[in-house]
Amino acid sequence: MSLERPPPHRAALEREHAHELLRQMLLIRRFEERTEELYAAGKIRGFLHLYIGEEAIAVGAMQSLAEEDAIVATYREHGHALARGVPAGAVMAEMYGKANGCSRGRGGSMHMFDGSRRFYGGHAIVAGGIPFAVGLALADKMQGRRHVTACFFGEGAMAEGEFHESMNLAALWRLPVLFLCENNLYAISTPLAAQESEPELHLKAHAYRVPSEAVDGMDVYAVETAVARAAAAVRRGDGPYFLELRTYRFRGHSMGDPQRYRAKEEIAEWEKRGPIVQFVDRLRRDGLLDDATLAAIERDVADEVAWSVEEAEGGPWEPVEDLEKDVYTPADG
Amino acid sequence: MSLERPPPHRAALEREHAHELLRQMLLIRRFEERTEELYAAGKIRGFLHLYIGEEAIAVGAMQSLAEEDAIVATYREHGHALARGVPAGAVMAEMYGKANGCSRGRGGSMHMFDGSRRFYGGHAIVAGGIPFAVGLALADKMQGRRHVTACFFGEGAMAEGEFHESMNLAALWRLPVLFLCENNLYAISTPLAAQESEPELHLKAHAYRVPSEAVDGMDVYAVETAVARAAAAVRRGDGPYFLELRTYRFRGHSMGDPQRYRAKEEIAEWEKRGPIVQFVDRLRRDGLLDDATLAAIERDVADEVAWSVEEAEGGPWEPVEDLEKDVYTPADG
Amino acid sequence: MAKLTYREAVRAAMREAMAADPRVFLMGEDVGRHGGAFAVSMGLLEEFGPERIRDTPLMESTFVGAGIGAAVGGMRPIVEVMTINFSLLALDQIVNTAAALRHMSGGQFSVPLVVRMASGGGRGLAAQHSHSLEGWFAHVPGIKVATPATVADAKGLLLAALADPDPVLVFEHATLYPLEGEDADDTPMALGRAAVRRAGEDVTLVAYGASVHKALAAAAALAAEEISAEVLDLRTLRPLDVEAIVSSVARTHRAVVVDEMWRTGSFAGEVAATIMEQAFDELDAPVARVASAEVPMPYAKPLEDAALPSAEQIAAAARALF
Amino acid sequence: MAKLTYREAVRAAMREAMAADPRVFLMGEDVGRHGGAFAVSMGLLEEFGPERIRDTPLMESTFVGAGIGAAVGGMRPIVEVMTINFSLLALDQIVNTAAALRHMSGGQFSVPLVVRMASGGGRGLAAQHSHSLEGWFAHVPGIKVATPATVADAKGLLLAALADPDPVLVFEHATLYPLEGEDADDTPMALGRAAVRRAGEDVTLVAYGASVHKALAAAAALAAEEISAEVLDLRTLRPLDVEAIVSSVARTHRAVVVDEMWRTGSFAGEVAATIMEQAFDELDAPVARVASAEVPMPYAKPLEDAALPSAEQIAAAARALF
Ligand SMILES: Cc1ncc(C[n+]2csc(CCOP(=O)(O)OP(=O)(O)O)c2C)c(N)n1
Ligand SMILES: Cc1ncc(C[n+]2csc(CCOP(=O)(O)OP(=O)(O)O)c2C)c(N)n1
Ligand SMILES: [Mg+2]
Ligand SMILES: [Mg+2]
Repeated sequence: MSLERPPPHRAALEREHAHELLRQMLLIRRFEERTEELYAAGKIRGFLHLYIGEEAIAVGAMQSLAEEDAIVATYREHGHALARGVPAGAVMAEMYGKANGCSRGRGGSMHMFDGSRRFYGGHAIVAGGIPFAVGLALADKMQGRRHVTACFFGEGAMAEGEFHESMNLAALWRLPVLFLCENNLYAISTPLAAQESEPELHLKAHAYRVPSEAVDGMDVYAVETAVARAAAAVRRGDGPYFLELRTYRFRGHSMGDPQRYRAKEEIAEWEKRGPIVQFVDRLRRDGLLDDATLAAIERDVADEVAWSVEEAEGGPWEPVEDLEKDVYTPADG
Repeated sequence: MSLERPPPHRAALEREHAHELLRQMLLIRRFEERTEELYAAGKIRGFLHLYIGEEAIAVGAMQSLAEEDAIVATYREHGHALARGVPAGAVMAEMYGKANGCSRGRGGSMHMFDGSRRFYGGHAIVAGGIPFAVGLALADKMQGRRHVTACFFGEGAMAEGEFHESMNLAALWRLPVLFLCENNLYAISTPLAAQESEPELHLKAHAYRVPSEAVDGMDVYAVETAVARAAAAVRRGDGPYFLELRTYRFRGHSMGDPQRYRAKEEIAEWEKRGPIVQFVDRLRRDGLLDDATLAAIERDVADEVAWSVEEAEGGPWEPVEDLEKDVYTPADG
Repeated sequence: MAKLTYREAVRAAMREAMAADPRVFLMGEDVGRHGGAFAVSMGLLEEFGPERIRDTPLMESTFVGAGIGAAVGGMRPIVEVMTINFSLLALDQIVNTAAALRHMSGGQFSVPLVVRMASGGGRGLAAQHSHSLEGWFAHVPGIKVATPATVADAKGLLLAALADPDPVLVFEHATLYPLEGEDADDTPMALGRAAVRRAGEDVTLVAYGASVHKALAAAAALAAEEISAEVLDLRTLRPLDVEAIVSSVARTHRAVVVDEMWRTGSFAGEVAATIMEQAFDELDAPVARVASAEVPMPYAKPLEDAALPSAEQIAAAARALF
Repeated sequence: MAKLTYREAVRAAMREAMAADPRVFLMGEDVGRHGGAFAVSMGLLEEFGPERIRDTPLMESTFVGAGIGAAVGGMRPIVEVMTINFSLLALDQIVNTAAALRHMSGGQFSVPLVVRMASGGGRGLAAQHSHSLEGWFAHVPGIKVATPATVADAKGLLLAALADPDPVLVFEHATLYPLEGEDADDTPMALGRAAVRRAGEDVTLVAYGASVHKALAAAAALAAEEISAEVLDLRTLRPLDVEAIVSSVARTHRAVVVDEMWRTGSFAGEVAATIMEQAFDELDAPVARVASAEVPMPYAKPLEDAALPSAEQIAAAARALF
């Protein structure tokens, strides 16, 4: 991944790289738009937390993380899974609950895992994944591996005690954890001002002597650059790093959210500076994108989404006889 | 209590007040020295966490809190109970497990309560009393009472998530909580540097926009003054306040602690500037204390301790038939 | 009697209590602006204002603990822990403070706290969002546990909980919110009374919460086979109405206990053991249990369906007793 | 075989495992400098250094969660949660991550984590420090639960836990640490095998942890009255050795289950229900339970003694079956 590429400020000039970032953001966008329809059609059930509006974060961050790095995410992790390279078919099949899903259909939309890509889920107890990430980092450190564990969570998670405990432990033990707060200004309906007495979230890292920054999470380059810098510090062994990535979710918290807690105008305002429009405008302005290329990328993405649905539709169900499988590790490993 | 008295800096000149502070600190000291013997004699069982060395905090703080204020403390709360005016006999009887104890012998040394003095325990899950204190303050605020809830806890509790959650909620809702951290530098054996990545604990309050100070917890006047100022701010409705009270415990964590984690010299060093020696020296220097007065206070205190033991020895046991009493509130209230 | 939904019944109880007693207030995640994750408190913010309908940040341990403190401080808090799945984060406060405070203070304090939460599986929410752990709470002396299965109970048991001087946990099964039924009448309900939901003579189906409806469906199926099943709804797990259980089994001589908890360590085990202890000589067959499979809840629908107790399984278990 | 204490046996197992496998390490509050709240890990810091004997700050949820992550990351962590009383703060991590991870990832990850903690009452520690909640953990599929009662098991079951690919919780009863006994032999122990601690013919006393010793005392008392009691030590609650329980009861036709949990919802209820399900026709009397009184543990010694199961109560319960 990114480590062999030129540093981000030069990468920004790279047409190919720009198109890849755009493609990934569009893939997440179109993929999730499709899941909205599939949810309405009853193909996907349970909760479905869309990442639409926040794509620049997962896409920008993954660019700056290496294959050997570990990723821990939340229930809003489809975007992260796709950006990490989990095949769209495996992600979609998981949402269907099929056995060819990335968690064999056992996990569903909130619990996507892909061990082969060090993609460690998919945690739906808010803040519950953070200590887990600290532990992965501890294992890396104890085994002398210079990997980063990148842990994504919403700003709502920062009110939970586990966030505080984990920041402290990671700092005390100088563990290679990159804390990535996706501040989308709401925890379900609760606005930031009702969540945190110190709404400048990046300042909270000071309480643990953890270096921190606030980053425009709507700007994929800004995310990429900040994560590259932070990950480098973490990889050097300087201990944890905290980034507050400022963003906004364009959809409801989960499907069926009437969003009585915010005004349509507020959403519209944010949509204007959405990560994809913004990036497309910029690339056009910089002469890095023309209509034909954009159309080609859209076609490419549409094909991938269509393929993912086929995979999901055609995938098998786990046999009901296997209900109690995968509770314990079988004797042979 | 303090509210009718002149402000602390003038109070400091007041002979009578000085003697009262000294008497209270000595009462805690002699009382607990007696409990050490009684523990060895098998009269007191379970855990026994001595407050010896930290007396200036409870005594100084209680001076600056009003009768209507609420107190929440930990398992190291005998000092707080005595300083709050819970009769020594009721405290000692509780340690014996007798029915005339302040918790009818059900609670023991870790769970002392006295509702008539708004003394709300006696919490032995570290940090577990903090949310409770937040709730008491919420009740006061919602009922329009201008009371303060003073919540004592050790620095070890600050690593627990509940501390963080409670600071945030108290600050968000501007609740009248006075957070009083007794930083005695150890959580059982674990030194501060192994507990907190930011060992300047008072700085952690910034993460919640809560005003804070570090205070010399070995100086009873300093504690009294700081608590008076902080309590006044809280009472005004400015929201919570955080004080880090720096102190040291002279005994093991609980009885039978071999203290392999610290050097005798370190303890001896701290004992030299212990709250009682220090205060006695100062009063002598200032001409506020002579040998006869000190002896009289010691006699007074010795009598009170002796009386408390008599109360405990003579107190009745709860009848075993009443084992399941006080689990639920009886129908008549 | 007016018709309303289970959701509306819970809301009605809260409105009634809040209107009658200024000490009553509601706090929890998204109870205000959002109207609650299950739309239970919809409209209450507008009606009672933000002082009494309090949106909390995510901090289960602290807002439950604050509820305990507020109760001791003279208020009558209703704390909504959005779902039982998150209650694990607050369990220390519930066990070590709410349940213990009265006892460990020698009876000085009561904790008139109500904690409401949605429980159970069946909605495609997988391993972390499908728990049924009511039996754990029912294990703890010092608290009470209500599990309303009907619309009338959703209101009546909540009002009873609010009238109780001690901490009461109310588990609202998440699949029941849309259920329609009759309003409770005005007679105050007592905690600790089971109810016969269908009378029968050959076997007693003991259930609580959503399982009551599965037991009723099983009873209907059994009726077609000339097996007359009585359905007993426990309504509260603590106090447990042992008398009602025993008196039913003493008539039917057979029992199936239904529980959405995992089988091992389920509350159904407690009920079965109690029946054996109190009515051994009445039993013509061992008490059977129908509970959830021993697996973290799978997402896939066929697997989830198979993991949860079903009317078919209940009927089959009953049949096997003859 | 060499004599050692239960405390030394736990320590020996940890030393052995750490010496044999560099992935094994210990973390928890005061396990290093202090040597553990119960002196179990005394000397290990000196022997293995601070990288492998890690004193944590107070943060039960996070250090247990970190143990889960470290296990998935290739280590073999032993997490000491000082006592079961504080494990409530970590229960979410245990139930929702440790137990669920393998399943919800479709079998991609194992979590080879061992969590040790001291449990139980009887030491004058009152309501917040005397819990027995082993049955709660035994309810959860995805984890295993060991409750060593003997010195040999303190070592052998811990070694078995460390060899297991899945999360195992080990409950060491705090009153047992000074117990002397024989070392385990070198045969690896299996999780899920109960042991007959005293053979008998008239009644089976089923117990685990410290209660095993009370059951043995009761059996000795009963022997004087010509009642021959078999004492079955469950050793692990999950997996539960149902076969051993049933085969003993099939011989004795009577059983008393002993448990330090509060009676309602105790694990004893599970065992009693299981016996009924599997051996109903063998029973000459209902299975009896001896458990803790339904009260937060009182401090006063006479009350605490009365609240806990005793050998006398066990013997009386056994006698009452005849
Ligand atoms: C411990 C816990 N409490 C409550 C919930 C219910 N819940 C799910 S998401 C959510 C809001 C989280 O907000 P945030 O962390 O900002 O993430 P976002 O959804 O905005 O990405 C809540 C309250 C939960 N899953 N876990
Ligand atoms: C949640 C919890 N974890 C662990 C313990 C065991 N324990 C009791 S006191 C203590 C140390 C607390 O240190 P601190 O808060 O600094 O208070 P101090 O004892 O120094 O006054 C520990 C670890 C506990 N009681 N509660
Ligand atoms: Mg958010
Ligand atoms: Mg301390």
